[in-house]
Amino acid sequence: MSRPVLSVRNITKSFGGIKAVQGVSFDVAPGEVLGLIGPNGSGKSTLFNCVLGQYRPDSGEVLVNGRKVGGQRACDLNKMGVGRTFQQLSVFPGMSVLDNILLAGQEHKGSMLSRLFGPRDAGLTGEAEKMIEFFRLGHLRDTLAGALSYGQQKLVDAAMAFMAGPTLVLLDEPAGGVNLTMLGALKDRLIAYNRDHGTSFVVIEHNMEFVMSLCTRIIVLAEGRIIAEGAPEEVRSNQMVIDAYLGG
Amino acid sequence: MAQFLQVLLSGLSTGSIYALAAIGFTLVWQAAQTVNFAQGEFVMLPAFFVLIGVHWLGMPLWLALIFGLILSMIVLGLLFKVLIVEPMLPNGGLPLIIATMALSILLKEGTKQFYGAEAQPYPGLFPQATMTLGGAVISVQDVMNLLVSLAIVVGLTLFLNRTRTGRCMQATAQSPAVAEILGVNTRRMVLYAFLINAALAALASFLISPIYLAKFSNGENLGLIAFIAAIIGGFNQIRGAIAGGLLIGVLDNLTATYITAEYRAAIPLILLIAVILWKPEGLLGTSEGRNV
Amino acid sequence: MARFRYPALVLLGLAALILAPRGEGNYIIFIFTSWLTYSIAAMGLNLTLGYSGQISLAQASFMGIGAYITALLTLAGLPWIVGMLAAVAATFVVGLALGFPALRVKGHFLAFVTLAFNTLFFLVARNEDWLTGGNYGLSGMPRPNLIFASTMKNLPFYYFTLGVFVVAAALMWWIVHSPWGRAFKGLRENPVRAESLGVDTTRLTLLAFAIGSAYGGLAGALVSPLVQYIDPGSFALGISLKILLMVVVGGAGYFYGPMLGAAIVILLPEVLRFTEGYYLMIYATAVIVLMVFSPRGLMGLGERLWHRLTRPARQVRADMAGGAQL
Amino acid sequence: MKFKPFAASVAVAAVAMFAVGARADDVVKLPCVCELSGAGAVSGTNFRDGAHIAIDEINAAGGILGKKIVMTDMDTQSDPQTSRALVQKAIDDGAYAIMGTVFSGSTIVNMIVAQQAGIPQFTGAEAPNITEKGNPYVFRTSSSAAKGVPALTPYFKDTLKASKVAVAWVNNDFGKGGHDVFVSQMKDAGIAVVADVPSEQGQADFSADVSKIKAAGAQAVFVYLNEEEAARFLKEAKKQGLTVPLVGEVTLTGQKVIDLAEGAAEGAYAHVGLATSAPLAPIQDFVKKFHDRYNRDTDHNGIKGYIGVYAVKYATEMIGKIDPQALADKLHGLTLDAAKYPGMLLTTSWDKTGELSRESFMTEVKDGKQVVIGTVPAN
Repeated sequence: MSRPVLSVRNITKSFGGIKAVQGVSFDVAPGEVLGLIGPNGSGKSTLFNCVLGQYRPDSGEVLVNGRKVGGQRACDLNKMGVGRTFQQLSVFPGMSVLDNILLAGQEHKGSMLSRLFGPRDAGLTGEAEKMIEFFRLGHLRDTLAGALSYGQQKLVDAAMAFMAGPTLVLLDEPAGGVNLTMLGALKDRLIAYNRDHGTSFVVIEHNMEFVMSLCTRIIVLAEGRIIAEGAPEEVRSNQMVIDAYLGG
Repeated sequence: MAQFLQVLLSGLSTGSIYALAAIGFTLVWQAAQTVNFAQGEFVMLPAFFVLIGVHWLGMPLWLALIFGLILSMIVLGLLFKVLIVEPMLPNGGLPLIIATMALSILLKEGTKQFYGAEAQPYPGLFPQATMTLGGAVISVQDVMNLLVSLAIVVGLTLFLNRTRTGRCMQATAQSPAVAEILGVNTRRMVLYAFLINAALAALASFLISPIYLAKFSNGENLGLIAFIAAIIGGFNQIRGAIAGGLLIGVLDNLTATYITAEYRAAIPLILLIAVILWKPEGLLGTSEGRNV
Repeated sequence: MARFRYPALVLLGLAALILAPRGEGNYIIFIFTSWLTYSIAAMGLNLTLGYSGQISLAQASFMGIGAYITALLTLAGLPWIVGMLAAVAATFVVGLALGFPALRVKGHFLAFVTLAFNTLFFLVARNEDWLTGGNYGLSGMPRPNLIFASTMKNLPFYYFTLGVFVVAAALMWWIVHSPWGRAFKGLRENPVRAESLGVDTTRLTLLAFAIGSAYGGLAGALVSPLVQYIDPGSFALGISLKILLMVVVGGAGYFYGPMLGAAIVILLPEVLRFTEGYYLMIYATAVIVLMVFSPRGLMGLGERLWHRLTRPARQVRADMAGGAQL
Repeated sequence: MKFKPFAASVAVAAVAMFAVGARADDVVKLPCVCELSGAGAVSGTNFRDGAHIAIDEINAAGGILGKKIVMTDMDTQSDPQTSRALVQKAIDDGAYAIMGTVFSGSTIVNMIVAQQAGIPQFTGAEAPNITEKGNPYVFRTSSSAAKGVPALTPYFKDTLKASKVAVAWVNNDFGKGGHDVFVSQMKDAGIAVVADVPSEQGQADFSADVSKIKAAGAQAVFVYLNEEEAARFLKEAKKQGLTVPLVGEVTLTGQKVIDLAEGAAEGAYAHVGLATSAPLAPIQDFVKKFHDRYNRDTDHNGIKGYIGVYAVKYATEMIGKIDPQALADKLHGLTLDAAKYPGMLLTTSWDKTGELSRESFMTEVKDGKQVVIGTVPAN
């Protein structure tokens, strides 16, 4: 088996006396779409932030493509091949859709100095347009991102996460607040992207329907531990999961 | 020792007036996230209202003071909020900063045009008597300035903590959305903050003008010192603002006496930078209200 | 045709700048030169504030640092170009240092740190008279001697300043339209998102200050020979506020905003001169009204009016589309 | 009602512009470039208003060589760079001579422009360095600190017999100028300066300043501050019981300071080049004229503006033509006797550098009034 894209090894993190994550381990294989679910306070967000290097775990380690995560700035983590989206809307509202996408790619082209003297689009217009087309936003290319609908902005956000060709993308509640029509479009595009490029995803999501249909494997967290793991249909019928969600 | 006591006590007296301006500044900041670059002019102007009352309308001093206080609350409280801050809040911070800078020019130039460019003698509220304490000479005015300022601060603190209106104001300052849900009339609470700010500025004006003399350009220094005092002490705390004001008043005098007169103005600024960089919540502030 | 319209307009503007002082008196030429100088300083602040979203109230102190360095070096007999390069380099470095607080604090707090810096600069310039001439300032700085002409007279100096201005503006245009410009805007719009997309926001914040400050230094290098007298008061906090006003009144984040703003701030007193003491009041009131109705300055106002003029056609289409759906 | 002055000034400006445009050759242009707003507004406004009194008098009496004088007011906003531009503008508009500026920091900048154009300039500034630059077109309307402060040296040395003195000065170009002359004078006279106390412009609390002087044991204090600061200093000195003589130059015993200090100015001394309180009929007449016209009292800056305009009239009539170069040449070394030239108020002479010399006064504050206690002859 090839090396995992993401390797979480025995992570523990507590705040004060509260253990938010207790000894969680899992791997994400290339091309895999992993769903991370669990009730509120189960430790999803803490785990997510450990993976992103925002929190330093008390013990255990996180490896991305075999390199240890921790202490890097967000921009360096991104350069290690980790893309992400945000729970809240996270586009650049005063810039056009094209500029949003270009910005997402340009920092991976050449050095800072060469970018100043190089072409104005860092040679990325073609690639960016393809990405925009892929997310079916072609007609909005020159519209300010702030003027788009909520769902459209979510698409831009996702497109930005993919623009630098990451090996791993962390999607933080991608379905939150998106209407049904848009949700279908978003899911369709994410699946298509995963199929075409083999990028691994880790998805945190509350919307069960969405997670079940998007992910190939699901990990369920409760009280900081993994209580279930497996294919969507296995997890769906697992009694412990049902209990955890129903507060049993 | 006598010299030390002398400059210390004088510094406390001047500092207490800085504190009044700083508190008003803090209140408006909390209520409407407004950094008022015209705060100095807010302290300059009420003295002229009083002078107008005395010299143009022939009022006795006590009546002129009330007249000045009410006029200040209308012009610098109500009108400031309704005409400038309110229409601009949706536009974000920067336009409001620029607008208050423009307002400071407007108030300064307006005062100059309508009352004159020269400094005006201003009636003192207290007798000119002095007393000696451990070799230091203190005037009644100094002592009263300090006492009145402290009394105002204590009164204000009691008002904010012990009365329903005061607690509603605090709730509004901390979280307008939550306060709204709890049935607080937040718009009115914000208005109160502006009115109290105007009243405090007016009182500071009445106390400082006998020393400072009434002049259109007085606000330039005062406004800056009020900011510095508010930030050093703690932006979200009334006691922070008074500590900041007193600290600056004293520090200024001690620096000028014992270290350097040329750089006396630099010390508060260096302190300001240090506080912002290493303890942005202020020396007495608490970190939750911090807004960086 | 449309793709030629912009360059044609720029050329037209340049021609206007070249022809403007023809046949004008010294005073008007001085005002124009002063406008170009302040435009350069405001352009720099526009990069820091308008494009990158980092407020700075210290632009006058950078003009001051640039002006003093240029003055000291040219008074020591070195050519202006050396003074200018030293001024730009020094302000770049100091600006970089002033950028560090911006990594920790934002908004009002940053405004106060930079404000304090400006006043500290004033105190140093006033008190260290062995270097800066103190209160008396420095005077008699020579104007640059070009190979083909002396700039002692006002008209040649105007063209000299215009040349520097055009180069500075072209450079700025290049920066804000390069990937750097996009990254600066990203820093302004959403720093957290920018960082997560690989934008090194630390380096970028420092650069936004450093480049903006270097433009202040360049403007200072021009003030020195223009006025041929500098004193601490010429670079006090009030001047920083004036430059900030230029940027915001013109339109922060628009390339031509600072130039328009500088024109307004410098020329308006001339236009309103007949109102005597009232002009500052009129001016202040106008600024307040502008901030209420168009926080994005005159450029923003112009943009809105332009859209309003051009929108009717679109609105008709939108109505038709709505009708068709019904 | 508020906007009446505004409307009036628009009308006046329009009429003035029309008048100038219509008969440009028949008038003598004497623009007033001075501080009408900003920090120097008080001085600048008095200077201008004094000048306007002179102009109206001269025009009523037929003008200069039969031509009317037109004065345009130009506001420097107390900013040196603006003042330079305005002097340039005044020259572009065809100024015969320029009145102003009052701020030394502005004059030092804008006099270069007047020099380059060869236009005489009558400055109200008192900093010594203005007439030390070899500019042949700048003329003072009151003597400089370099002349005024030394007049005090004998007072400290002989009258007060002080061996230890202190100096309190405002740390700007005005204060620094006086301070530097004073310190070098004391050094020459063998008097020790035991406390050297600079203060900030607009400073509120002078307790540190006064306590330092008290602690240093000075026998007399030289106070070189602007009016409001001087008043605050005097109040603090009275409060802390600083009983040694307080001696100033020009401002300290001015009526404004006396009013502002509310009794604390009592007993202060000052050397005054031009005292509005001088017990001389011409000066008192002028002070009254000023008050009648503007309904406020002038300081010595009003007199400066007044005599500046008259100096132009008298010297021009001596040379018999409107010629800036000839005017400048004529003024160097000229003495105008007040008996023959009443507009000068006091007999006045200019030397080769444009420095002015005339009789001056020692004054003291007694019973809330400035009283002349001695006369210092012209030097």
